[in-house]
Amino acid sequence: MPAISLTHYVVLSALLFSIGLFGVLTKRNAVAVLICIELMLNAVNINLVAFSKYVTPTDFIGQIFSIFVITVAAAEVGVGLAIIIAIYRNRLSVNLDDFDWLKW
Amino acid sequence: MLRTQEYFLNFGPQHPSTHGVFQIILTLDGERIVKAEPVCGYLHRGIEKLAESRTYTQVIPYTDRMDYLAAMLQNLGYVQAVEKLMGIEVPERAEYLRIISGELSRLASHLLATGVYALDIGGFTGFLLCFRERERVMDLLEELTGSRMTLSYARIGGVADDAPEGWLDKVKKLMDDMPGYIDEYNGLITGNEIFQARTKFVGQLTPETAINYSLSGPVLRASGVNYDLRKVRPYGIYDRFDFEVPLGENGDCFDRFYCRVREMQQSVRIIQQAIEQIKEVDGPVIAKVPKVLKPPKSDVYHEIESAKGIIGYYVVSDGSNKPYRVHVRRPSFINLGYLDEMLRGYLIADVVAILGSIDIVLGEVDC
Amino acid sequence: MKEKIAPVEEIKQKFGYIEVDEQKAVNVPAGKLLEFMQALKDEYELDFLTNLTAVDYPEENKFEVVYNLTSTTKAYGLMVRTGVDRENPVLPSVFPIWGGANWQEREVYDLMGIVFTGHPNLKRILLDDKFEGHPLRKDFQWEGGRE
Amino acid sequence: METSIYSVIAFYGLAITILGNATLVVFARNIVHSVLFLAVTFIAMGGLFLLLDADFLAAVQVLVYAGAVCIMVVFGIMLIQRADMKATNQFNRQIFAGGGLVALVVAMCAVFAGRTAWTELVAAQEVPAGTVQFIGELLLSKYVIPFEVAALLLLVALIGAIVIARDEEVKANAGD
Amino acid sequence: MLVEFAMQHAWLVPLLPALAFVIIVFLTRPFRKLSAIVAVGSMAVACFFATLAAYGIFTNHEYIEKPLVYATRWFSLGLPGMPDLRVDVGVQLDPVSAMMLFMVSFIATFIFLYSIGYMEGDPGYSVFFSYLSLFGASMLLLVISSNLLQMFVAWELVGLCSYLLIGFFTHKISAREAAKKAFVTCRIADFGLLLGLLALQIVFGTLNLTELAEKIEHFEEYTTFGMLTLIAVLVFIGPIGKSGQFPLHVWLPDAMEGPTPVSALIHAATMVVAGVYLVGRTMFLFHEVPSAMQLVAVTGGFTALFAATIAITQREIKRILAYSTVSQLGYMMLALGVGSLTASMFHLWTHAFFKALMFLGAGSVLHALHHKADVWEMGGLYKKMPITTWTFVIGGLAIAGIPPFAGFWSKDEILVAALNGGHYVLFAMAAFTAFLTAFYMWRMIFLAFFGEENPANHPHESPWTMTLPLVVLSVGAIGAGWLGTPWYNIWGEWIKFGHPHHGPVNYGAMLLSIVLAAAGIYLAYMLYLKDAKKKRARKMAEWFGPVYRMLYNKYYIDELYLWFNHALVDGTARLFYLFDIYVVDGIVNGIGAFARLSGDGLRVFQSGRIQNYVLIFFLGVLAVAVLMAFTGPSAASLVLGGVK
Amino acid sequence: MFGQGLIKGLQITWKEFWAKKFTVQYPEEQHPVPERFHGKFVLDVDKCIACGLCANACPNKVITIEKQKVGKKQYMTGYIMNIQYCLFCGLCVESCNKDALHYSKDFNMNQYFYRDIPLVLVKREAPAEPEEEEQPAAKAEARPKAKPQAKAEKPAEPAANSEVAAGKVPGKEGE
Amino acid sequence: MLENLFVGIADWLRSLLGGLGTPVEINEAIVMLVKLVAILVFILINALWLVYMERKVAAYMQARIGPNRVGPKGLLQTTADIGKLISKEIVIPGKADKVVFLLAPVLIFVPTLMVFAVIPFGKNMAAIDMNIGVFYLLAIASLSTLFFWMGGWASNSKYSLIGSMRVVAQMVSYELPLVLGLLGVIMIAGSLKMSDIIAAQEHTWFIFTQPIAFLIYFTAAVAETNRCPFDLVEGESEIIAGPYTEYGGMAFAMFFLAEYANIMVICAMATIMFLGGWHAPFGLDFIPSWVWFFLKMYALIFVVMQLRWTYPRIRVDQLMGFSWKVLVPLALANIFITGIGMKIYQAIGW
Repeated sequence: MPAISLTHYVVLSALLFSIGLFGVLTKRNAVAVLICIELMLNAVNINLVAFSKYVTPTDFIGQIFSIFVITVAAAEVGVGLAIIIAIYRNRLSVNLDDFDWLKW
Repeated sequence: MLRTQEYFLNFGPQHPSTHGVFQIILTLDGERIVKAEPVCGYLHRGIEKLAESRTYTQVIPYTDRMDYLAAMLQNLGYVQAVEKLMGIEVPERAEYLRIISGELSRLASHLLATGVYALDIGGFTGFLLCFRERERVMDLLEELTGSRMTLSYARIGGVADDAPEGWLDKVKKLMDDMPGYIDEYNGLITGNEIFQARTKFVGQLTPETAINYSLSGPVLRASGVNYDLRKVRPYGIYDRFDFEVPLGENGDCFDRFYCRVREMQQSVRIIQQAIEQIKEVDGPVIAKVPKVLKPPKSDVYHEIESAKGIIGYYVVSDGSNKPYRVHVRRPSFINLGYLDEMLRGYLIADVVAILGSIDIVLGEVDC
Repeated sequence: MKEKIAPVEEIKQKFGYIEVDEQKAVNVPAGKLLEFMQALKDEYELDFLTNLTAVDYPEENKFEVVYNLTSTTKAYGLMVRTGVDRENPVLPSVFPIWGGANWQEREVYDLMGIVFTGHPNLKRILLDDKFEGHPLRKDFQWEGGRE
Repeated sequence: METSIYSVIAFYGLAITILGNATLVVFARNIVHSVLFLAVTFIAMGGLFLLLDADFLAAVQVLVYAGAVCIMVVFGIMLIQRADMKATNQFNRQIFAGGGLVALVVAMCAVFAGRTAWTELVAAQEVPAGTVQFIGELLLSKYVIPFEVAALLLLVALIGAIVIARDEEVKANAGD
Repeated sequence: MLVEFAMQHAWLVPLLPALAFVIIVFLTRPFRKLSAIVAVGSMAVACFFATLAAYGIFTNHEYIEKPLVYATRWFSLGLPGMPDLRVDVGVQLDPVSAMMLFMVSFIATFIFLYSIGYMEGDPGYSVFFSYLSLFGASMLLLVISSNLLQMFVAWELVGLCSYLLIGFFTHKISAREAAKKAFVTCRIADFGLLLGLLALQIVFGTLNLTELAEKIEHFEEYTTFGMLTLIAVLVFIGPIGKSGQFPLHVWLPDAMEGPTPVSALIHAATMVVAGVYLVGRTMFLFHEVPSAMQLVAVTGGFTALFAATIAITQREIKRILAYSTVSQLGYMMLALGVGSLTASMFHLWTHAFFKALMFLGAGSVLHALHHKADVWEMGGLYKKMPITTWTFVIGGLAIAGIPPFAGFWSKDEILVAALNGGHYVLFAMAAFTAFLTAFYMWRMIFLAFFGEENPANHPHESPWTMTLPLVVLSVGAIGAGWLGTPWYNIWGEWIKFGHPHHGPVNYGAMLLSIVLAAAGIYLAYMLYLKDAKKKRARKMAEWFGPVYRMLYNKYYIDELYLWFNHALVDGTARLFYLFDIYVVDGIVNGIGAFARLSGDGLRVFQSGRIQNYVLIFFLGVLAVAVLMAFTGPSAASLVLGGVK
Repeated sequence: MFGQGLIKGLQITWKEFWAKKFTVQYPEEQHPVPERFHGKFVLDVDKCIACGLCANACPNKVITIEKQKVGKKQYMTGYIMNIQYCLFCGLCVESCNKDALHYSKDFNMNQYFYRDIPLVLVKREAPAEPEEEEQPAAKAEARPKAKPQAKAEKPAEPAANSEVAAGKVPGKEGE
Repeated sequence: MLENLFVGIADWLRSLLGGLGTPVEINEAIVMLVKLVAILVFILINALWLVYMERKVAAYMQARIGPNRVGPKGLLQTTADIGKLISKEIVIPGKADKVVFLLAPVLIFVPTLMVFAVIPFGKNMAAIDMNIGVFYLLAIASLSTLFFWMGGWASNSKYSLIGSMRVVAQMVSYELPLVLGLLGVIMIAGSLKMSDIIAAQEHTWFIFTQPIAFLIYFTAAVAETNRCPFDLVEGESEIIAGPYTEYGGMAFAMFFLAEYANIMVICAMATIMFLGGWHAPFGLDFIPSWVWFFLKMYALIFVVMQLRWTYPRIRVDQLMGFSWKVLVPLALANIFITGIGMKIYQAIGW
């Protein structure tokens, strides 16, 4: 059995990212889209940490960066959910297909 | 507080803090109450209808079953109404025994209300400590009447029996102990900051509203309305006793609760005075009344201050030995009438606080 | 037991249409009820509606609705009765005058079947909404009791 | 570098957990189930971080993602709940277009991953044990400004979320 | 010493009410009583200063001959056409302005006092007093101005206050409409005035009154006679509007929708005479242009008669008074036109007292009758409201011209001036007007205060704050005219244009005017008091049916204006409207349509669904990535526009 | 100061923690039952004259008295209380002129089967023959539930009461 | 000897396994397994005991004697209860989300058990002495919110829904003051490692240097475990039993036991962080360290119980307000003061 290398993590990350992207593109529920975005961000985090470990093990840049990613993700979820709730209160819907007011 | 869609919540009829089978259909927005619709009648037994086919004496046990927590006061209201109808004079000693047993009943009821209110707010220990003393009160009542709750002690023209040997001393002893107990409740429940935070300025009632909605008892007096029938229109021999009417300031849940606590102290005072005075009174405990009671064709309304508020009996006689119509003005029932408006805008936890502070007993609400 | 009763004679002089019986209770025709009650509250400070109930008199073909009023300031009371036709038991609600009539009128409606016009929420209170009949009427028949 | 058989097993186990749960997140019919699968994904990700010698990050992952983000989402779902939770998480009309695009992305990534010589990048060092101290020092020295900015971001997001989600006060007679 | 101080600091007089305005608006608005006290107090102090200043002027002869001017530079700038435009601001105290200063502040004080009672219970109590104070400040500023531009500013401020106060009862549609009407009408007139002022500035290079007076004496150095005539006429347009002269008088009766103190203060005593005052101030201009003088005289005379005829038929008490005001203003104009500043100012002075008195009396009646204005519905008020009635009667005697009341002397002065000037037609008009005045005034008095009581009314006497001004003003209405009796005309010594001229005492004219007044009163008595059922009055009305209706409808002038407005203004507007729609909008819409059409084409890509955008976005990303992968980063940066 | 009430509460519970307990361990210990306790009914059959006053006094129609005519005399064959309807108000005990009906201190009236709930105080067969007076009447009869001592003595009473037992038959439920 | 009782057992097990000749990794794994099983058993027994203790404490404070029939002094009462509950059916409501409904009571124990892995019960008596022990504990503990929520949500009952809303809101808001309260200690100790923190208290317990932090932590911890006066998650007078309303039988018992396990966790944590862990006070170290640990822990548990049986419940808005308006600012102030204090301390250089 081959040892686990950087490639494994990169592939895992790519697959996770794709799954998340698929969700973002195809889910109807706004909350579902939000959590799929979280999946994508996690995929990014895997990459960051894996590169940090394999490429620059003593610098921790990747880890610190992913801490910031996590921070941003938390903020994003908070604000995103707030927006969804605000929209829901006005429209009684979280269906993204209904949110087409950008179209004139 | 975040808002949600409005939704319904069936608060009861099987709910730990509705004090029986009572239902409130709450319309909620988050935890905030938008509308509250009280639904009662789960314990309706048709006592008013039953009374029409019973003789005057036979109605007495049914009155017990309304406010079973202060049964003596219910009996008293009824028998005094019938006595008024027939013009019967009650012997002195019977009057004193009525006062003592009635005030003991009130004490029992208020002890329960105090304890259960602590439980409603979440303090279990206060509940059981109050029950400990209530047990002593009920032991005394049991010794006097043979029953613990549904006393059926009053009779038209007097009371069923004279006090047993040594009973008055036992009452006196309990009365001497009560202030200490009440201090303990005040320390454990009343003085607690959390309790006060939960109850102060919750469910406030202005005096005008309270009067307009015919609220009575501690609920009315907590709003600062000095209206206690024992003082305003003394019935029986209440004018012989020196006591105060505790009043609230804000008309909130805390005042209603604390009014009851202070009323207990006043009850103790009344009983102590009654025990002092009864020693000089001797004689029969029941007036000479005919075996078959046939009041003249008339109607009468008589009201007394029960533990929950003003209980009134409207008795119509058609000259036969059975009442033509008996109606009871039940304080718990009428005190509940303002519940909807009182609850609006408060949280679910306040429902319990407000409902508990009104101190209802469902046997009386549903009659 | 001293009964304190509102100055009935004075009221009688003021309102000619009322009748006062020997118990100093007042009988009011149903048509004048609201006007009379409002006057009682405003002028005689009878601000507390303690009791509201009804009695069925099938022989006289009427219901009698009884109002017991007291005053929280003057410490007197007054009993007011009014008769309602048994076939068409409709009476104006006193809810606008005393909020305390709210549930009491519902109770009377529920058990006696008297309709109070102007009541905000007149529906059954003690009995089930599907219940038929009004049990406190003298001619109410019910099967299913004990024996 | 990793030679231990356990780490290989752990990696594959975690990878399967992550991918499987992520797929379930996307394909679950019930949004609540989606979130629960998401939580599992996050926790497994924490394990993956442990495998990558980032123990602090693993704890942060569990604390923030599983403990906070999921809870937040769950709370949001409660506020926007519907009667038929079973059909709360459906696909929209561009499922095939999206699928096609994702397939392209995967293919592209595969090509790139295959073409890149990863082994050249790999450094010959080990990650030192006890990453917390290092990360802490870095965060408060070299990266102090991003750190502060992140704090500010969180504050702004907090206030923003409150402002957006808040509604007019219900007219109430409660005095709170 | 105090007198000197007052004279040197005459600017304090307008400043005090202005301060009161500021205080009320910013500080005391929530406190009703305090606002009233501030307003009345400031006006009373201003009155005190004004009295001192006037005293100083009238006791120092040098000032009577030569005005006392304190001025400072307001602004100066160079404009094309007016290379060195300098505008001063300052106070000019001479007998005319001193008289006006005293009169305005005195009457205003009492009307303020009256308002305390009259406006009781009105929600805008404080606001009302703030407006009143602002009005007082503006009016006093107008009076005291040494510069025509400064005066114009005050003139407009006065107009603004008039607008605010007429429309004070904003809940009444009629009040709002009346306010609008007054404002628009006055603005039309002011436009003429402004043109005149501009011409003066351009021609003479100054607007300072003293300088202008000097320069106009030698106008030939600056301009032609025609130009001067034009300027005079333009300047006169302003007073026509403000003083309610014939074609632009329509706003004044309608202005009676405002609260009665406002009517009394603004539309009887002070503001409306601003026009007369302006003409008086610029007498040096008109003096040079006889044709303009003629115009003034004819306008005045005609207005006097015209308004008096209307007043005969009106029914509302304040409307009658309003037309009477218009008529009396015409008198003043007439006096100016015949060249007698003295007579004009004298009538202005007496008129202020008795007209204010009558308005306040009318207000008192309205207050008592809860704003029932029709005189036919009143009657017999003298029993319940003695003070109001008797003061009103004094006012009526004064305006009718019964000696020794104030109106007699001033009216006589005008008649004599007209006669002396040789304007016989005007004299006849004025005399007939005097007869009519007596008639309609006493018609109103008999109808309203005497005769049978209307049982529907429950009048009551007004509070002291309202009756005190009545009493004080009635004293003025009796005695104000004694300053200028033909035998000892001290008024003429003080207030004059050029040299005082003492003609002989014209007993004929005096007798004529007394007889006319008495005849008017007697006719009114016969028709409206003696004949309790008023049959004769009705018969008269039937007799003169068409005339009566025409008079009752005020010669249909309002309708005429409406028609004019409708036909001409709206017609022109319709034309412009069509132009706007088809030409202007056509161009704009054409540009818009182009943009929209091109947008429609691009709109296909805008589905509004965010996920669609994400899809497209990622397609782009993919494309760029593929590009980068197969062509290297440089090509990608070429596409993306990055820096190499 | 904020917190005083909280500390006071803790003091009270701490004190109660060590205080005497009020629990009564029921089957082993028992509260003393007071003299007037409204417990299970006891009928002194020998005193009872089956007059029916108690049945009339009862508000809830609990008491059923069965009588049978034996010859000229009424003979009480059953005294049954439908105890599930009993209000324990004491009106029946008060109404008894002969002091035959009593409360006992026995409060345990629970039964396993619903049919056992009615309290049968007297259930016996009427004697077949109208016996002669002064004959010990029901001595030999089967009295399954009646108290043994009640039937042991006082033979004369039942005979005597049959004359008096003229009271109304318990009224039917009218409504 | 007693001191090293448990360590000794572990060593003995190792040597035993070493004698068998199995690979070291497997030996270690077995030892770890034994440790975990021991902890598991220990927790469960403790939870049972705590239920009994709670009932006894409650009864004694309420003038009664509590369970006294099953076993001596009612000691086996909880066991009997568990026996009863196991035999009962778990009723799944018709509209419930069945899988989640059943999963929640199972999972509710997981974080609690995982947390116990890092708690040092005595000298050298932690299963794993993790580098980021405190942080790990907080991270894992935060998971339990989700499981409470799962239970409440899946029941599909309105009372449960309100309960789960409250549980989420309450636990999220009180996590913050909890962590902030601990931060002061962590700052002084300079480590996230439990053993380091305990070692730092060898002379002075942190309760004396950080009294405010202790109060904040303890309050927040009581709220985290949904205990009175913060028990409005299950506030029985308002929302019946909150998230557990629809649960019966053993499923309910799991929630019930988990509550007591959580109390143990917070009290153990408080002992470690503030009460010197297994350090003996006054030099009484002849008593084994783990005895001290348990003594301190149980004293705290007793306080928690006494709080419950003394105080009423606070309201939901007061709960939130208390956290955000009182505890969090106080904790932040405490951190600030601690930082300044440390600087001064370093500057003086004691």
